[in-house]
Parts: sequence; structure tokens; C-alpha cells
Amino acid sequence: AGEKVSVITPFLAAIATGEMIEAFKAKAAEYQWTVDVVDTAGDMAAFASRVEDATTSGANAIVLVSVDPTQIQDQVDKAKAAGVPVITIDGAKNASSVLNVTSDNYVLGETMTKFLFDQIGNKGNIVRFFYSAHPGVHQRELALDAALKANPEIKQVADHYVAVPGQVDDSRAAMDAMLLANPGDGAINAVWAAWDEPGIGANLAIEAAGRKGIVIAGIDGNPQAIDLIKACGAYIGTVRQGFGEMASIAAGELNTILAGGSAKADELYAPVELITRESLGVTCP
Amino acid sequence: MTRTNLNRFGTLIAFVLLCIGFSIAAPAAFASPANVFNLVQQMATLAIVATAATLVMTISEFDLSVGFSASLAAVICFVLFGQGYDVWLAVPAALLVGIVGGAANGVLVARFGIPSFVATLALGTILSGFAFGLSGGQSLFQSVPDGFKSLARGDVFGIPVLGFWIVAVLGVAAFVLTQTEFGRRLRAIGGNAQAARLAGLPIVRDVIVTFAIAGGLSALAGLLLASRLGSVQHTMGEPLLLPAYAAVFIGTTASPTGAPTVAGTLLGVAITGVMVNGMTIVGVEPFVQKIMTGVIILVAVLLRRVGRAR
Amino acid sequence: MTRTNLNRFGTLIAFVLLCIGFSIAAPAAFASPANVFNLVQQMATLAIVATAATLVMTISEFDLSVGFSASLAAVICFVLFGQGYDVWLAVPAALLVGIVGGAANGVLVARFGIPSFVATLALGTILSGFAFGLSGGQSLFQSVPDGFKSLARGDVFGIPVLGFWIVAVLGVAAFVLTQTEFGRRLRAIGGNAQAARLAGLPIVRDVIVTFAIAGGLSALAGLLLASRLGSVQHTMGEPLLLPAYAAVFIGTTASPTGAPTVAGTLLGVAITGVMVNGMTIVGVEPFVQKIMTGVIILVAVLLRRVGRAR
Amino acid sequence: MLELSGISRRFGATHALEDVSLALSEGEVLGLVGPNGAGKSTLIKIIAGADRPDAGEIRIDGTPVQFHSAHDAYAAGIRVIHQDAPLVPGFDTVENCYLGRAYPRRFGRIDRKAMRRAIAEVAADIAPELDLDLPVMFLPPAERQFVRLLRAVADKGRLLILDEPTAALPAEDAERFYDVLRRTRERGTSIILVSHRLDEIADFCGRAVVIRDGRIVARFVESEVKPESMIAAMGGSASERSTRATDTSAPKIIEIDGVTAGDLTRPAALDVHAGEVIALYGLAGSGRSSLLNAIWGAIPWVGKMRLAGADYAPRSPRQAIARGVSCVPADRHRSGLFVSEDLVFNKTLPLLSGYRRLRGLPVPDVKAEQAEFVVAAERVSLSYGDPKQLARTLSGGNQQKLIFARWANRHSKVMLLDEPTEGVDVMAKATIKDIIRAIAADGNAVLVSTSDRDEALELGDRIAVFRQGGIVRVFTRAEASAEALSAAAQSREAA
Ligand SMILES: Nc1ncnc2c1ncn2[C@@H]1O[C@H](COP(=O)(O)OP(=O)(O)OP(=O)(O)O)[C@@H](O)[C@H]1O
Ligand SMILES: Nc1ncnc2c1ncn2[C@@H]1O[C@H](COP(=O)(O)OP(=O)(O)OP(=O)(O)O)[C@@H](O)[C@H]1O
Ligand SMILES: [Mg+2]
Ligand SMILES: [Mg+2]
Repeated sequence: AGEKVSVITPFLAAIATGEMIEAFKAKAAEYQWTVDVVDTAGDMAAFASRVEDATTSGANAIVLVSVDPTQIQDQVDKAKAAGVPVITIDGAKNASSVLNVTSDNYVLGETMTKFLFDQIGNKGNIVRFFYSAHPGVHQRELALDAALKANPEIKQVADHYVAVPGQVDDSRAAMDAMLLANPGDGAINAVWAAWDEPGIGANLAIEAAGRKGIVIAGIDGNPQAIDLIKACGAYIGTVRQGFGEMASIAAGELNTILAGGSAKADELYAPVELITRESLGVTCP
Repeated sequence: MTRTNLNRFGTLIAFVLLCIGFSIAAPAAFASPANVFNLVQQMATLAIVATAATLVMTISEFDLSVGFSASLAAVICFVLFGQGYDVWLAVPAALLVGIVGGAANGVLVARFGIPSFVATLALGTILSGFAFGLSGGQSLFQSVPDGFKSLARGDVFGIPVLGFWIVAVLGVAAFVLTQTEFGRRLRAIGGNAQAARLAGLPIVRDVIVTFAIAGGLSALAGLLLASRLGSVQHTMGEPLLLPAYAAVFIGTTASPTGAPTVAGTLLGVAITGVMVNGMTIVGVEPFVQKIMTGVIILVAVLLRRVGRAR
Repeated sequence: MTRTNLNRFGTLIAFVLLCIGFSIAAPAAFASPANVFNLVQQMATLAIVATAATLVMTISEFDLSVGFSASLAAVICFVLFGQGYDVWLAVPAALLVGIVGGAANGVLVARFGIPSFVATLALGTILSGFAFGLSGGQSLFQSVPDGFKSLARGDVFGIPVLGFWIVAVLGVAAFVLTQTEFGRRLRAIGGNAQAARLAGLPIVRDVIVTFAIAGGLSALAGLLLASRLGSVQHTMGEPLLLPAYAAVFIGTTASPTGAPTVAGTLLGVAITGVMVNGMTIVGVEPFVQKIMTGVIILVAVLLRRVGRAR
Repeated sequence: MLELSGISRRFGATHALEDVSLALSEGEVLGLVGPNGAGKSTLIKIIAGADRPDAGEIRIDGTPVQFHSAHDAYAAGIRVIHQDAPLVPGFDTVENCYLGRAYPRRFGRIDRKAMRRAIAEVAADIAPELDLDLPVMFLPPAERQFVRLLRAVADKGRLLILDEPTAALPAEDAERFYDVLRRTRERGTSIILVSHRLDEIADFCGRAVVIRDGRIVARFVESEVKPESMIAAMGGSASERSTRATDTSAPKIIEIDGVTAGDLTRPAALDVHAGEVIALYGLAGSGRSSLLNAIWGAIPWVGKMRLAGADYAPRSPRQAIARGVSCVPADRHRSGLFVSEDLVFNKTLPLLSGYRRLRGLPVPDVKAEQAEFVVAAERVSLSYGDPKQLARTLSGGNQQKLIFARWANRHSKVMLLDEPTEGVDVMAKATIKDIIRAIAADGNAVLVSTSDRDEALELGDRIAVFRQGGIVRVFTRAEASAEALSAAAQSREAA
């Protein structure tokens, strides 16, 4: 008890990241740690700087959220050299960090893609909303790429690299345009959203255009997306990442580490859960 | 006079060429009524924030807090909804916060002589801190009254509601800037602040009022965006900043004296809006889109020189 | 003279107070040699980009492409590494791209009379499109030669290597601006372009050179950042833009004539750097950090008025 | 050495210069005179490489030259002070003087000491009290004019061109400058001098040409260079000195008691009666502008003032306007004009609320504004092409008239005029003087600061002479003479 833990992320503005950090803080309170949360608003240079600050300020552990430690290898190495354990949540395995707790992003992508493809009968046209700059999101894209190869009857007719922040409005405007570029029933059958927010934007556009026959699936289990699934519109599914579980696994392992032990493995996965109307027990007219 | 008109036409011609180009590339999709409808909707928030920027640039200042004000207003509105408050209370409260924040910018600039770039960036950062704190970093979307959603959705006689907002806000702003005493004073302050003071203009007051209006317009834009999307993120207004000033500056290249005008700003907003929309319809690769965006803007502002002597 | 000194001291006093405050709040951590070492490293890229901004603002223009140039240079360098090229080829190539991009900005501004805000934003967008395309939108970190890493890591005689870069770049820039003929011309162009023209200064050439230097410095900052992090993202330089100009403007409040100076800019960079570093060490909540950031900047620039008449 | 032939320059419909031919030989001093808007400054810009002619040829030493920039003209040995020449505000006097020149170097570095020494040497003769190390943005207008003079004569060339160098300078200050200029002339430098002070031209120039509407209409040599003949060639007639006496029984409009402000460091006391014109005379920096600015509420002041019998303590020009005070500030470019706006905008700005069609609605009636502009422009003999043209396209003297025209039709209780005729031609000066007298005759008070000693003598019912931040003496019309004013303005003893 009483240890100082620095939680650092460049993406606190992202809903999922925020959720993980809140869950981690709750767990940390149980273990009576002092938690300092730092956000660098997308700035990787500042992110590296804050990791350095945490190292010199005598933190007992550093928790990085939603980043791959390779992006700041030198700073992570320095933390390790200074004897400060680094763990990542929703990150990636790294030689200098002791643990990464994540959902397997590839599995997330696979699960969602399979569900979505099944829903349209493994046939038809899809559009993709993506963001390769995020390593986790990029894994999901790879899962889609593989699934597209395996399903030649599914064609990707358009894609959009989402702007962050402003992702909802940006995705909405892009979907507006895609709908017009692909008019007629059946021109687009499904929207593949690398995470829920672009899906929510796409849903707005589809609603406004009154287009039928398009389904959307995303990833994260964003509460708003779940609402939309319940509402019986175009949004039909999302894969809930166990953000809370990830955070509590990470906190539990960190507790062991701080007590002088070591983590069960250098990478641990939280379970993922597909959320659909069915799983929510909703029947639509 | 002729030269002036040619200059003015230059950027307009670029815009028309852009529209023609996309209409040829994607006749059914781009030139359709539905897309025009979309375009109007998509441009509305940017047009309003860019109008705020136009006003502030008329007095030769910058307001970097526009995007932050938009976010904060939207967050406040949704937080109030969450606590069960009505549209009639939440919306005015959110607008008021925008106006007060803007007025504070004005006070820092006019009374304390802080460069507007620093004052508005610092104040904007403070506002964004509040937006962050109030929203808890979460996306807000619950218990939004239907009355609020209708602010920015749907249409009246086939014209999108946001189109009316554009006409109303930009129309009033253009009228104020070109026809009223207040507008003249703003141009005078922007042209030569020392001379304006010596001519007896109430500079401090006018500067504060201008920033307050800019804050109010930014808040309005934030609310319309929130209404359109049905959800609020605490950083949602930030991407408006650079495009808004880009639109104003593109607009200045269409004005004979290089001063910002509402009409020029609208042209700037329209060029950027059509460009992004058209390229998405045509299906241009993301990185090519960026390159094309830059190229088209440069061509548009260079075209105005076609009519130039020398 | 006294008034001038008091003004100048104001912002400096704010900085010193900030340091004292953090030293009291976290004596072991903040005031430690290790932290000073960190601070120097953390400020380096911003200091260099802010120096680029200082040069461009000296001629009363804006360069919004600084962050994009930094990203592109870093991407190009890493892409070349990936193809097996050597440091001695990759680094100069990346710097050259920055310089050429900057010169292109200068040509657009000086030759074609495009407002620098539009020209540099449009060109910057093009550069960022290339960075995007070349990197494939992904993080690059493979096959980085050790020689490159040593550009921005480690220390010499206990002084961080990046500290030498700061001293070298800012020292040369300060010398050029205050001591050389070129620097005088830039200050004249920025002070009153018409006066500079009537004095027969080679304005077009000087403006192009200034933008080219700014582009080169931005590229250098991007490379140093890449070296420090060991990885490159195609948007990594963008967050430098606003803080760089904020630093310059904070610096202008410490200058008697309100003109940008390298020393003032360094003060601006130091204030923002220490503020964030100190708050992280002390452990302030993220949203409170934002609010405090704004407040501290405002207090710092208001303090300079302590010595003011009235 | 310099020959111009067939020079023409058009701006839209305006023929600023038409077929101007002129020759100047080595060491010659030529006066260039003409009414406002005649084309003098345009001609000078062309010779200086700051503008290009539409037609015509410039030859130097018989060789045709084409100046693509001011640098080309500089390299040919031409040195210029343009009318209202801009300075770099953040530079001090020394740096401003060296702008565009080769810098002295010492061990490869720019030798600031040598620069300062060179400028200080010239400054000792022209403006001994000028602070050479202060950024010029902190210098008052008159001192900035000294900087321009220094800049022109400190850098020796073959041909020196001066466009109204002494427009706002008192005779005593101007005299010091002409002393230096004489030495320059003796060294063999050719000089072209533009001035509306025709006696300066007559004193200094061996030859003069008169320009009107872009054409040379008369040439004079040696003894023919006389104010009367030049005025006649310009199409005007000399004005006469009025003879009126102050009516001390008239009510006091403005009472100033123990006021200090800015450069006015010694408490000033002055009462102005209804119908009275007070001229303020003194050397540059003596505190005249500061007094006017204090009454205008433009700068902080201490002391006591009364207006029409009531307390008067303006803290901003706005408050002053509300009390019926009007002001034409000095330094039209910094303090008066909006160069990127049109003429009507510039004219009506301070009294904009007077042009509403509907009283409660702050929307100016554009037609009414324009009508009033046309009347006022006529009244001050402003020569312009179109009310919608930008203020920057007016000639210097016409810009000054535009600022004056703002208040010309207003029934102001108090009129404050700071160098109202700076750069204005002799005919228009007479017109403006008439307007000033008419305003006073309506029972108002006028305070006019002028650096033109003759104008002070002609206009002032009384003349307050300033010296070193205080009023040293107030002359009645009967007591005043050029010699007496000069003596008071330069007197050693404090009042
Ligand atoms: N840039 C411009 N655009 C349009 N017209 C111009 C421009 N510059 C000068 N003019 C016009 O050219 C004419 C000559 O102007 P110029 O400045 O040469 O007169 P001037 O003889 O110097 O008068 P003054 O005694 O008032 O200084 C004027 O009618 C003026 O309005
Ligand atoms: N404290 C102050 N704040 C602002 N402006 C000031 C202050 N003190 C002086 N000034 C300005 O300085 C200027 C002084 O300029 P100028 O040399 O023309 O006036 P002066 O000293 O009164 O001399 P002159 O007799 O030549 O008019 C005034 O215009 C005044 O507005
Ligand atoms: Mg002239
Ligand atoms: Mg004066």
C-alpha cells in the first residue's frame, strides 16, 4: 500500500482508454496506491517525456495505456534500468516491459468480421472505417484483410481513414458521401467500423438518408453503440472488449509485482464478448 | 474595378471548376440533390465557426479558443440534459458560457494587452479542461430531448434546417460587418487601432463584444454539431480551428483589399467542404486526399492572380 | 529603460516562481539533476521548432507547416533506413526535403503573394499526405541504425546531447537575428515591409531563405524526435505547432518592442516545459492540468505588466 | 547627370504624370512644386525605383537605366526621403539610418559603435536632443521626422531627393536641417527638393519647376524662383494676414489650469474665449501635441480643465467628442488614416451615428454619407477621383485634407488641430485657414498647433509659445512677430 503508480496515455480522450483508466483507478484504490493519470492528447513526444518524468519522480510502477512500448523504446528501457516496472494495458509485448494485458485485437477483429459477414450471408459489399496509426486497430484491419481474402464474394467498395478527434462527425460526412457514391439497394450491405465511434457516425448518415438494408458492426462495446443495437436500427453488433477486466487483471498482477513477485506471463488476455440483439435479449419487429 | 472583379472571380472560378470536375467524375452521386443537402449540412458548423473567426480577424486578432468553446458548450448542454434540465434552460446556459468565455478573451486582449494568440489559447485550454472535467472524459449521449435533436436535423420545405442556420448566422454577420456602425468600427479597429482610438471609437468595448460574439457563435456551432451527431465528446470542437482560419484566409484572397469578408469565408468553407465530400465520393485514397486538398487550395488562391497585372 | 527591464523581468519572474513552486512541492524529484536532464531533453524539439517559428514571425509571417515538415522528414528518414540506406544519406536527404518544402512555402508567399497562413497550411497538408503515403499510416521503428539513435540520446560530460542541439540551434539563430545583416533585414521586413522595400532590401530572396531555414529546422526537430523515440508516426510532428507559436508569443510579451526574439521564445518553451513536467511530477489530474496550464500562462504574461505605468 | 524624358504614369483613370521631361546637372538644386495631387511624389518614386513609369525614359550620365527596385536606384547613388516615409518601428534611429546601406564592419562583425558614431555626428547638427538608441516607435512624430532627415543626409550619394522633408517642422528646426543641406550641396551633391513652403524653395533652390495635373507647367531659374510667381503658376493667389483683436469679454470656452501630460512636463495654464483662435508654437518636442492630446483625452493627464463653465476631465477621445470637442491629430498615417478603406469611410467614421436614417437603428445611410462627403471634400478642396477609392491612393496633402474634412462641417465647441496643414499646398492652406476662422467666428474655440511660423502669426488671435515642456509666453497679435516667436521658442531661461 502507498505505492505511487503513474498511468500514462496519449489517448485519454478516446472513450475506451478512459474506461480502462477509470477501472484501473478503482482497483488501485483497493490496493491503496496513489495513481497519477497523465494524458498527452495524441502527442507522442510528450508521451515519451511524461514517461521520463514518471521515472525520475520515483514512481513505483508505470502503466502505459493504449500504446505500443516500441514507439518509445528508449524511455521504457530507461524506466527498466531505473528499476521501475512498466506494464501496458491494451498495448503490446515488449522486452523492457513486464506485462501487457490486452484483448487480442486480431481476435476482436476476427470475431466482429465473422459476425458481420455472417449477417450478410457472406456475400455483398462492405465499406471500411479504419485508423492504422493505432497498432491495436491495425491488427483488426489485418483480420478484415484476411477475411476478405477468404470470402471472395464480399467486396470492399469504399474505405475511409477516420480523422481523430472529431471522429463521429468525420465518419458521418464520409458515410454521407459513400452512400451517394453507391446508390441503390444492395450497393452497400455492411459497414465495418474498426471501433464503435465511426460506426455511430455511419449510423447517423444511414438514418438520415433513410437507406435500408445496411448493417453496421464495430468494436469496443461502446455504451452508445449498445443503445443503438437495442434500438433496432442499422447497428447490429459490437465486440465488447473487457476493458474493466483488462484493468483489473493488470492491477492484480501489478500488486504481485510490487510485492516482489512476477507476472503470470508477459502477456495476458481479457475475454472478449460479442454483443448482438440476441445477446441483449432484444427482439425487433 | 475590372481587375478587382477578376481577382474576386479567381477563387470563385476555382470553386466552380471543382464542382464541375466532381460532377463529371461522379455525376449521379455528386450533383444529386441529396448530396447538395448533405454538403449544406456538413458545412454548417464550420461555416459558423469560420464566421466567428472572420469577426475576430476583422479587428486583426486571432481567437484560438473557438473549437474549445464549441466543445465546452456541447458538454455543458449534455451534462445539463443528464441532470434532467430542459432544452430551454440547457441551450441558453451553454450559449452563455460561450459568450462569457469569449468576453473574457476580449478583456484579456483589450484591457490587459495580452496578444490574442496567447490569451485565447490559454483561455481555450482552460475551457477545454472544464469540458474534460465535466464530461469525465466520456462520450455523452443519454437523455437528449427530441426538441434538441431537431435543432440541426431534418429539413423544412426540402431545405436542411442547418441551411437556415447558415443563412441566418452568415447573413446577420455580413449585414453587421458591411452595413452597421458596429461593423465599420470593427473594420477601423482592424485597420488602424491607434487611429480608431483617436477617432473616439470605444475600442475596448468593441473588442470585448467581438470576442463575446465569437464565443457565442462557437458555442452555437458546438450545440448544432451535438444536435446533428446526438452525442458529445469533450474534444469534438477542436478539429474546427485550422479549417476555420483556412477558410477565412482563402476568403481574404477573394477580397480586393485583402480584408476578411463573410462572403469570402463562405467561399473558403464551400471549397474545403466540396473538396472533401467530392474526393470521398470519388473514392480517393486517404493520403492522396491530403495531397489533393493542399494542391486544390493552392490552385484556388493562385487562380485569383490570373486577372492580375504583372 | 527601467520600464523595459521590468517588463522583461515579469515573464522571467513568472518562470522562476514556477520553478520555486515545483521545487517546494516536489523537492527530491523536480529539482534533481536527473529531472533537469530530462527537462532539457524534453524541450529540445519544441525549442527548435519554436525557433523556426520565431524566424518566420520575425518577418511577420506564419509557417503552419512546421509540424508536418517534422513528420515528413522523420518518415522519409525511417523509410530510407528500411530500404537499407545509411545514416549519412538518410539524414541529409530528410533535411533537404524540409529545406525544399520550406523554400516552396517562401516562393508561394513572396513571389505569388499568397497569405502565409494559407500557403503553409496547404503545403503542409501536401507534405503530411506524403508522410502518410510513405509510412502507410503505420508506426515505423525497424532497422534504425545505432548511429542515428545517438543523435538525440545520452550525454556528453553529463550534459544531454539534446542540450547541445538547443545551444547550437538557438545560439546560431539568436546570433543571426541580432548580429548579422541578414537578421537585420528580416527584422526590417517584419517591422515594416514597405520601409524595407523602399530601402531596396531583397525581400523576395530573404523571405524564401527564411522559410527554407524554418523548413530545415523543422525537419531537424523531426529527426531528433525520431531519434529520441526510436519510432516514427506520420502525425508525430503535428502537436508541435500550437505550442511552438504559443512559446513565441509568450516570448514577445517579454520583449520591449513586442517583436519575437530567440531568448523570449526559449523562455516561452521553458515555461511550458517546466509547467507540464512539474505538474506530472506533482501528480495533478489531467483536466486540472489543462486548467492550470492556461492559468499559469495567463499569469506569466500578465505579470510583465507589474512594472507597467498605469 | 539625370535626365527624364516623356515620363507618364497612370493609376486607373488618373493621369498622375503625363509626358514629364526634366534634366538635372551635377551639383544642381532643383525645387519641385505644385498643388496637392499634382504628381510630385509619383515622379520621385519613379526616380527612386519605388514605382515604374508606364512610358518614358530615365538616363543617368546619358545612359538609359531601368530601376527594378529601390536597390537599383540606390546603387546609382540616389538617396531619397519619401513623403511619409515609413520607418522600422522596432529599430532605433541608428539602425533605421543604416537600413539598406552597407554596414561598417570590424573583424567581420557589424560595428555598431562606428554606426552610432557616424549618425551621432550628423545628429549633433540636425537634432541634438534626439535619443539615438530608443526604438523609433517610442519617439514622438516630430522626432521621427528627424530620423528620416538623418537617414537621408547621413548616407552620401550623388543625388539627394527630399519629398517635403520639413512639412511638420518648426522654422527653427528646419533651419538647422537646411544648414546641413547647404554643406551637402557644397560638396557637389545634386538635390531635388519638394516643399509647399515656397520661401524655402526660393531660398534654397537655383531652379524650380511647377507641376500641375501631372504636367510641368512652368520653369523658373535663379531670381525668378519667387513664391508669388510659383503660386501664380500653380493657379492660386497668396493669402493675406487678417487683423482681428481678441474679444476678452466673450465667455471662456475652455480653461486649462495646471495641466501636465506626456511631454508637457511643466503645468500649463491657458484660457480660450469664444471666437478665439489660439496658435501653439514651439520647437519639436516642446509639448504642444501633448497639451492637445490631453484635452482630447487621448493621453493620461493631471490638472484641472473646464469646458463651457463645467468641469471637464476626458479620459478618452470618445468622452471629448461627447462634450463637443473635435480633433485633427498629428501624424496622419499612424493616428488618422485607414489606408485600406475608402474616402467616405475615413471621413465619416468619428461621427458615424450622425448619418442614421432611422434614429434608433445604427445603420448608416450610405447616400447621406456620400453627399456629405462630397460637400466637405469641396470645402477643403480635396482632389480625388472617386469617393470609393482607397485612402492610400490619395496624395499626401490630400490625405491630410481628408482628415481635416472629418470635422469641417461639425459645430464643435472646441476644435483641436495638430499640424492641420502638414503637406497641404498653399492654396488649400488658405482655404483651411478660412475654415478655421469661420469655425471660431461661430463662437467656438480653436487651438491649433502649427510648425509654420507664418501660419501661427496669421491664424492666432493669440500665440502660445512652448519651450521644453511648458508654455513660456502667450503673445497677443500685436506683440507677435516672427523674431519674437523664434526668440521665445529658443529662449534659454524658463518661464
Ligand atoms: N497607388 C495609387 N493608386 C491610385 N492613384 C494614385 C496612387 N498613387 C498616387 N495616385 C494619384 O496620383 C496623383 C498624384 O499623386 P502624388 O502623390 O504624386 O501627388 P503629389 O504631387 O505628391 O501631392 P502632395 O503635394 O499632396 O503630396 C494623385 O491624384 C493621386 O491620387
Ligand atoms: N504617457 C504617454 N502615453 C501615450 N502617449 C504619449 C505619452 N506621452 C506623450 N505621448 C505622445 O507623445 C507625443 C509627443 O509628440 P510631439 O513631439 O508631437 O509632441 P510634443 O512633445 O507635444 O511636441 P510638439 O511641440 O512637437 O508637438 C504626443 O503625440 C503624445 O500623444
Ligand atoms: Mg506628395
Ligand atoms: Mg507635435
